[in-house]
Amino acid sequence: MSVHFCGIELAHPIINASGTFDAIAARRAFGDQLAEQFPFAAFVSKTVTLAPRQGNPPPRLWELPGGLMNSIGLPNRGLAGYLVKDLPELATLPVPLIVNVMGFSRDEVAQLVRAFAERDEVAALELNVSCPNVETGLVMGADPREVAWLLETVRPLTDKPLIVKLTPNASDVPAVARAAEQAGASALSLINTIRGMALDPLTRAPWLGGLTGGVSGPAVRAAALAQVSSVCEAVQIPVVGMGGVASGSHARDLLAVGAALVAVGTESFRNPAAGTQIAAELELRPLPAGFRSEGTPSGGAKRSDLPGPG
Amino acid sequence: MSVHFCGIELAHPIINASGTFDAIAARRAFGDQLAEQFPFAAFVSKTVTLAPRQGNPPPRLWELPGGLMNSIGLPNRGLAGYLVKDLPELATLPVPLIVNVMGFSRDEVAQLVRAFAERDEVAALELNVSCPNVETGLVMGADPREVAWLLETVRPLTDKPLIVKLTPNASDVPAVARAAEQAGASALSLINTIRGMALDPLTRAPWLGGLTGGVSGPAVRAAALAQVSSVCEAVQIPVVGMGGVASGSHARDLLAVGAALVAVGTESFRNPAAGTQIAAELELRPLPAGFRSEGTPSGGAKRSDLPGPG
Amino acid sequence: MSATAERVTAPFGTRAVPVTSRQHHGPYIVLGCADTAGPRPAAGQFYMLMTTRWGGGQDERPFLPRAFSVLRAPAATSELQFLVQDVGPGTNRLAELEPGDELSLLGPLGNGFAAPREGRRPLLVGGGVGIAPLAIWQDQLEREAAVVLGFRDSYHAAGARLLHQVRVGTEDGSQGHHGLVTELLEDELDLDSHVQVYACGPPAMLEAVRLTCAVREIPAQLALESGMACGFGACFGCVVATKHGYLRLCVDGPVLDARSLDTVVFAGGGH
Amino acid sequence: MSATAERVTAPFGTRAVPVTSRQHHGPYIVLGCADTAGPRPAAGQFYMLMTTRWGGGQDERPFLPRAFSVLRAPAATSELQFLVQDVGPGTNRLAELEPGDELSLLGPLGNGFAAPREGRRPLLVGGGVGIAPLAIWQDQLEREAAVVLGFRDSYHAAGARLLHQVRVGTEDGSQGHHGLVTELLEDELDLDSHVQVYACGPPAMLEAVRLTCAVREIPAQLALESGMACGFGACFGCVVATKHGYLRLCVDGPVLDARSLDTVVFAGGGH
Ligand SMILES: Cc1cc2nc3c(=O)[nH]c(=O)nc-3n(C[C@H](O)[C@H](O)[C@H](O)COP(=O)(O)OP(=O)(O)OC[C@H]3O[C@@H](n4cnc5c(N)ncnc54)[C@H](O)[C@@H]3O)c2cc1C
Ligand SMILES: Cc1cc2nc3c(=O)[nH]c(=O)nc-3n(C[C@H](O)[C@H](O)[C@H](O)COP(=O)(O)OP(=O)(O)OC[C@H]3O[C@@H](n4cnc5c(N)ncnc54)[C@H](O)[C@@H]3O)c2cc1C
Ligand SMILES: Cc1cc2nc3c(=O)[nH]c(=O)nc-3n(C[C@H](O)[C@H](O)[C@H](O)COP(=O)(O)O)c2cc1C
Ligand SMILES: Cc1cc2nc3c(=O)[nH]c(=O)nc-3n(C[C@H](O)[C@H](O)[C@H](O)COP(=O)(O)O)c2cc1C
Ligand code: FES
Ligand code: FES
Repeated sequence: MSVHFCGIELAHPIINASGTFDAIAARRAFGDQLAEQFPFAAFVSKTVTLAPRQGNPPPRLWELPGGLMNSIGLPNRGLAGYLVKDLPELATLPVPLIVNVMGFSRDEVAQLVRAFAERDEVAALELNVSCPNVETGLVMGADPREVAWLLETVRPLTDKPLIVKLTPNASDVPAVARAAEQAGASALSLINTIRGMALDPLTRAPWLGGLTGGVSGPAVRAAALAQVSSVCEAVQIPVVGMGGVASGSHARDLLAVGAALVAVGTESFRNPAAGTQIAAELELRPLPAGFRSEGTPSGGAKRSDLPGPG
Repeated sequence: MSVHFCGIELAHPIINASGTFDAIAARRAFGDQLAEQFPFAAFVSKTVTLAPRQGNPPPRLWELPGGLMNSIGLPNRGLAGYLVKDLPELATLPVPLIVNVMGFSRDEVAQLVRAFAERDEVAALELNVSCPNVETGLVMGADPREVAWLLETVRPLTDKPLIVKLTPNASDVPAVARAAEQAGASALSLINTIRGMALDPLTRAPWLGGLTGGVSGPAVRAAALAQVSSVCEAVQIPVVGMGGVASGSHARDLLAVGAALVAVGTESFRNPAAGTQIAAELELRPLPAGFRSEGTPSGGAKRSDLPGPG
Repeated sequence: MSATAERVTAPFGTRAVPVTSRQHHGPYIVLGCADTAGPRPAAGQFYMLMTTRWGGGQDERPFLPRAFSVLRAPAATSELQFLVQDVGPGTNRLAELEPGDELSLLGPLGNGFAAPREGRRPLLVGGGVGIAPLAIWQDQLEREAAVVLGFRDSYHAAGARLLHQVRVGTEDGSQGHHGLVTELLEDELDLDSHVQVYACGPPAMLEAVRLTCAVREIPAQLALESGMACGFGACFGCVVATKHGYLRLCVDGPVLDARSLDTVVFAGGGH
Repeated sequence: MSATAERVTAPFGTRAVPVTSRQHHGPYIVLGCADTAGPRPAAGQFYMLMTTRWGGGQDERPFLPRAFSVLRAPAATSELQFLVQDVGPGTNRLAELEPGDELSLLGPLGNGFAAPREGRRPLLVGGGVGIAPLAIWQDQLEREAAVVLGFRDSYHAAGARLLHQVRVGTEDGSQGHHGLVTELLEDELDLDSHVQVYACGPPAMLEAVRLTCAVREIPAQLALESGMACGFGACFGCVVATKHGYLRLCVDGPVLDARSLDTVVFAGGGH
């Protein structure tokens, strides 16, 4: 069931979610087996920023009912370190490489995109826009104008596919999606983590070193499916769906509402081979009749005018 | 541990979340014991609309990891039916009555507020603003201007406390909260359900009759705590915190970040006496030192400038 | 709308009771427990059940309690019996319970069956796990009831043991009448039509029973199912469409007068 | 940063193994399992463990696997032993396992202990459940090791049985030396300071060990703990602060050279 995504051929539709699988560390833990049994059809690296980052102080993890909340804080070597140390090793993986980048201003993002534009090892770029733009104070991914503004700056800088990773913490995610599409995004990916908080049961002070964190895993699955569905209805470009995928059936749900690829994040923490297992489960159960090849339901699902919950 | 809320004295800080407890139906199921052992310090009735509503077609429920997704669709007798049939019976409850209302235009909300303004049985009104304003197409509770506009219309119509129930599906909930406070809201309550979706595992068509639904229960607890915390930092008026509360410790978390009251919703489905149990657990464990009586942490928790998750 | 006033009110709040017995009947498990704090339920009422170790199954479920008709509640005892068919994460957990384990329950809930009208003979029609409420009803009826039950095959038909003087039908013919239980119903009605029908089973079967009784103008009380979150009218999730609009099955049912329904449809989350 | 190159790589992916034995030692449970598919681990390495029935405990947890040092891995067998102290929802589940039950594991993971340098005598210092990695290390060391272990009381001190030639201290004096294990450590160092210290235990104890060894300039390897989600470097959640910045304990530890630490702090989610 090989698939084409932005001109890249992939063995199957399952990739990893950025920041949830470190192929370099995994090689240390699992040796050559990692490359031999690589669980994803493409590898998405953790967010790279211009300057190196230590990340947030620990504790960085809080377990939730059917989920995880993290405040990792995007630790990474920074662009220079990534190019020298990480990229050469990631280039030896048996699958295409997608590099996820984040900048705190349009100029920072531009520098990152320019740097990777000329690297043949990089098949595509994913823009993590879940952070405030220091120029405006607005979260780039929460505001249609911000996203359009950003893409107008960086789209001309590379021919590589640009995947815009949307934040779920927005009033109107489809509006942001349309703005990204119109401004030249090659694809969209969602959802990123949902903002959350936990207190230390003993002191009632914030548990996480970062005070608040991002929720992922099965706990966000229903919210993810709703957002992916609305975005697939809103745009024509391919969408990478993610959020709480732990089985082939969950991946199938995202494909059914129109996603082109499915990314697995938190479930890899429970089993590093989850990607392989989910892809295998997908093979076993093809989509039921009534779905177009892209997987959009052939009818029904547009009655979005119905009254809400409660 | 009796508390004062908008001038209303309550035996303890635990009330029910609107639409998650029907005292009239419960009396049929449990008889007089309901009144004798009433689990909440105040009773919040399910959303009342101007016209009667049947609600959404079934199925209306989908179970989630540590949670529930519903597409009930706000069935109710409508204002006239409520005044004649429900209000007299609810007035006999041993606790103060808070009526939750929703309108699809400012005028509808105004009619509802006017009708209840003159009813002594009603201690306070809660405005459910998680629906689109037909005049603008915008969800009232997701846009600061919409909320301000609404309150300018209805605030003058009654001296009763007006509690604005915020939707979590917004980019900047604290901004909406501030707008509501400035426009005269007496208190705020949050969170309402988080938008979600599920597909029938057999057909991959939407499971819920309403196509999408609202997620509640433990799965939303971390998101709820984060939003309640940000709102408590943003406003001075009292806040009713809710979302996934299933134990005294969860209620304590919400009080610790500044909530004045805590509402219990989905947990009542697992045990109708959950409110009683949670209030009892609260009594046992008072707040640790370092919290002001309103419960706001005495320090630390403002470092909101820290980098986000991931 | 409800066919009846048979409603015993429940103690407020869930209570823990010890499991006292566990028997297999083909694919079905009969769980016995000692409910010393609760009243004797009316036939057709149900309980919301949970185990102490709820959750952690497929898709991190179950989270909400599950509804079960009372199978039997011997008078002058504190025993309650439930019939469990393992179809998913919630019933998985319940099917694992052993004597001595704890069961958390709320109930009795809903409306039960009403006595036959106009001296009609009770005729009980059941399919699969839907036989549960018919067993306690047979125990409580003064008058001798005719009983016709349908199952997939002889393995499932082992459930018929839970009632007496039963005519059994199986879809594969491996036991009793080869065919649908509604054929046995027609039979019975041909012999004697001055009956009151009480039926519980899969939606398709109930719809066939409703239709037959409508055509022959025979009063029928149907025990329906739908997905439930609370069981006591709090969530408005369990509605079924009736001639009078949507009704909450947990408080206005689960027993409904067949005449209040245009059709019986599966409302999701039952089985 | 890591004190050592002792790292056995793990088979890729979690695997299910049968539990073969279960023993109590005071509050601790020793679980044995048959890991036919895995390699023999190095002392100090750990595994991520889950049960088939994971979740459904307090606050609907556990969801993520839990990290456990290998207690023992007898050579020329497929047996792995883990020492479990029941402190929360995850260890609840593991502590319930009986022979024949299934255990899901990933590992061995992380860096183990390195052999003593400059012909130094190994000195093992353990506290509470932290004795686990010291047992397998004592098995593997060619050279006779001195062992000092600290426990809360004689009930917990039952764990000392898992090693041999042990000097025990208890905080309440109910067994062995009345006081902290670090006092026993000082003792040992007074007798012979040409040692290499290997320590595992609660953060406060490890910090005391680190300080003592720093002052006396004695090389020490500390097996630390922190909250982990994945165990193989994927989540960046398990970091501890070192002189070289934050390190992921699961891939750059759990064994660290004491000199790489300014102080040992509790990084959350361990115990
Ligand atoms: C009044 C009443 C009486 C009943 N009496 C009995 C009885 O006596 N004996 C008996 O065995 N059963 C009885 N039932 C049915 C019983 O309640 C269900 O079999 C049980 O709830 C199934 O739960 P589960 O977790 O095992 O399976 P589930 O997974 O809940 O599967 C049940 C159905 O739910 C749907 N489903 C799948 N996933 C989800 C999801 N995530 N959220 C919501 N729905 C989903 C599917 O359609 C599936 O067929 C009764 C039901 C009612 C309403
Ligand atoms: C490398 C390594 C080796 C270990 N070896 C052993 C061993 O050999 N034997 C052994 O018994 N243990 C060992 N541990 C510790 C073991 O992993 C923990 O005891 C276990 O994870 C506790 O899980 P739990 O669910 O039982 O308890 P938890 O509830 O997870 O409690 C553990 C701590 O987590 C915190 N906590 C509470 N709630 C949450 C939440 N929702 N999310 C996150 N944190 C929370 C609290 O501080 C609590 O003290 C080791 C740990 C590591 C890292
Ligand atoms: C079945 C159901 C029905 C609800 N109906 C309403 C409603 O009518 N009006 C309203 O304002 N909120 C309604 N809510 C939202 C709850 O009041 C509450 O905001 C939400 O469930 C979060 O709390 P919880 O996690 O404790 O359930 C409903 C929630 C559920 C689960
Ligand atoms: C520990 C952790 C670290 C993450 N780091 C990143 C990151 O660096 N960049 C990014 O774009 N998303 C990051 N994410 C978000 C995931 O890529 C994904 O969007 C989210 O986890 C939802 O998918 P899941 O539910 O399958 O985990 C991270 C998520 C987790 C749990
Ligand atoms: S199950 Fe909640 S109202 Fe019927
Ligand atoms: S536990 Fe995930 S990186 Fe260490």
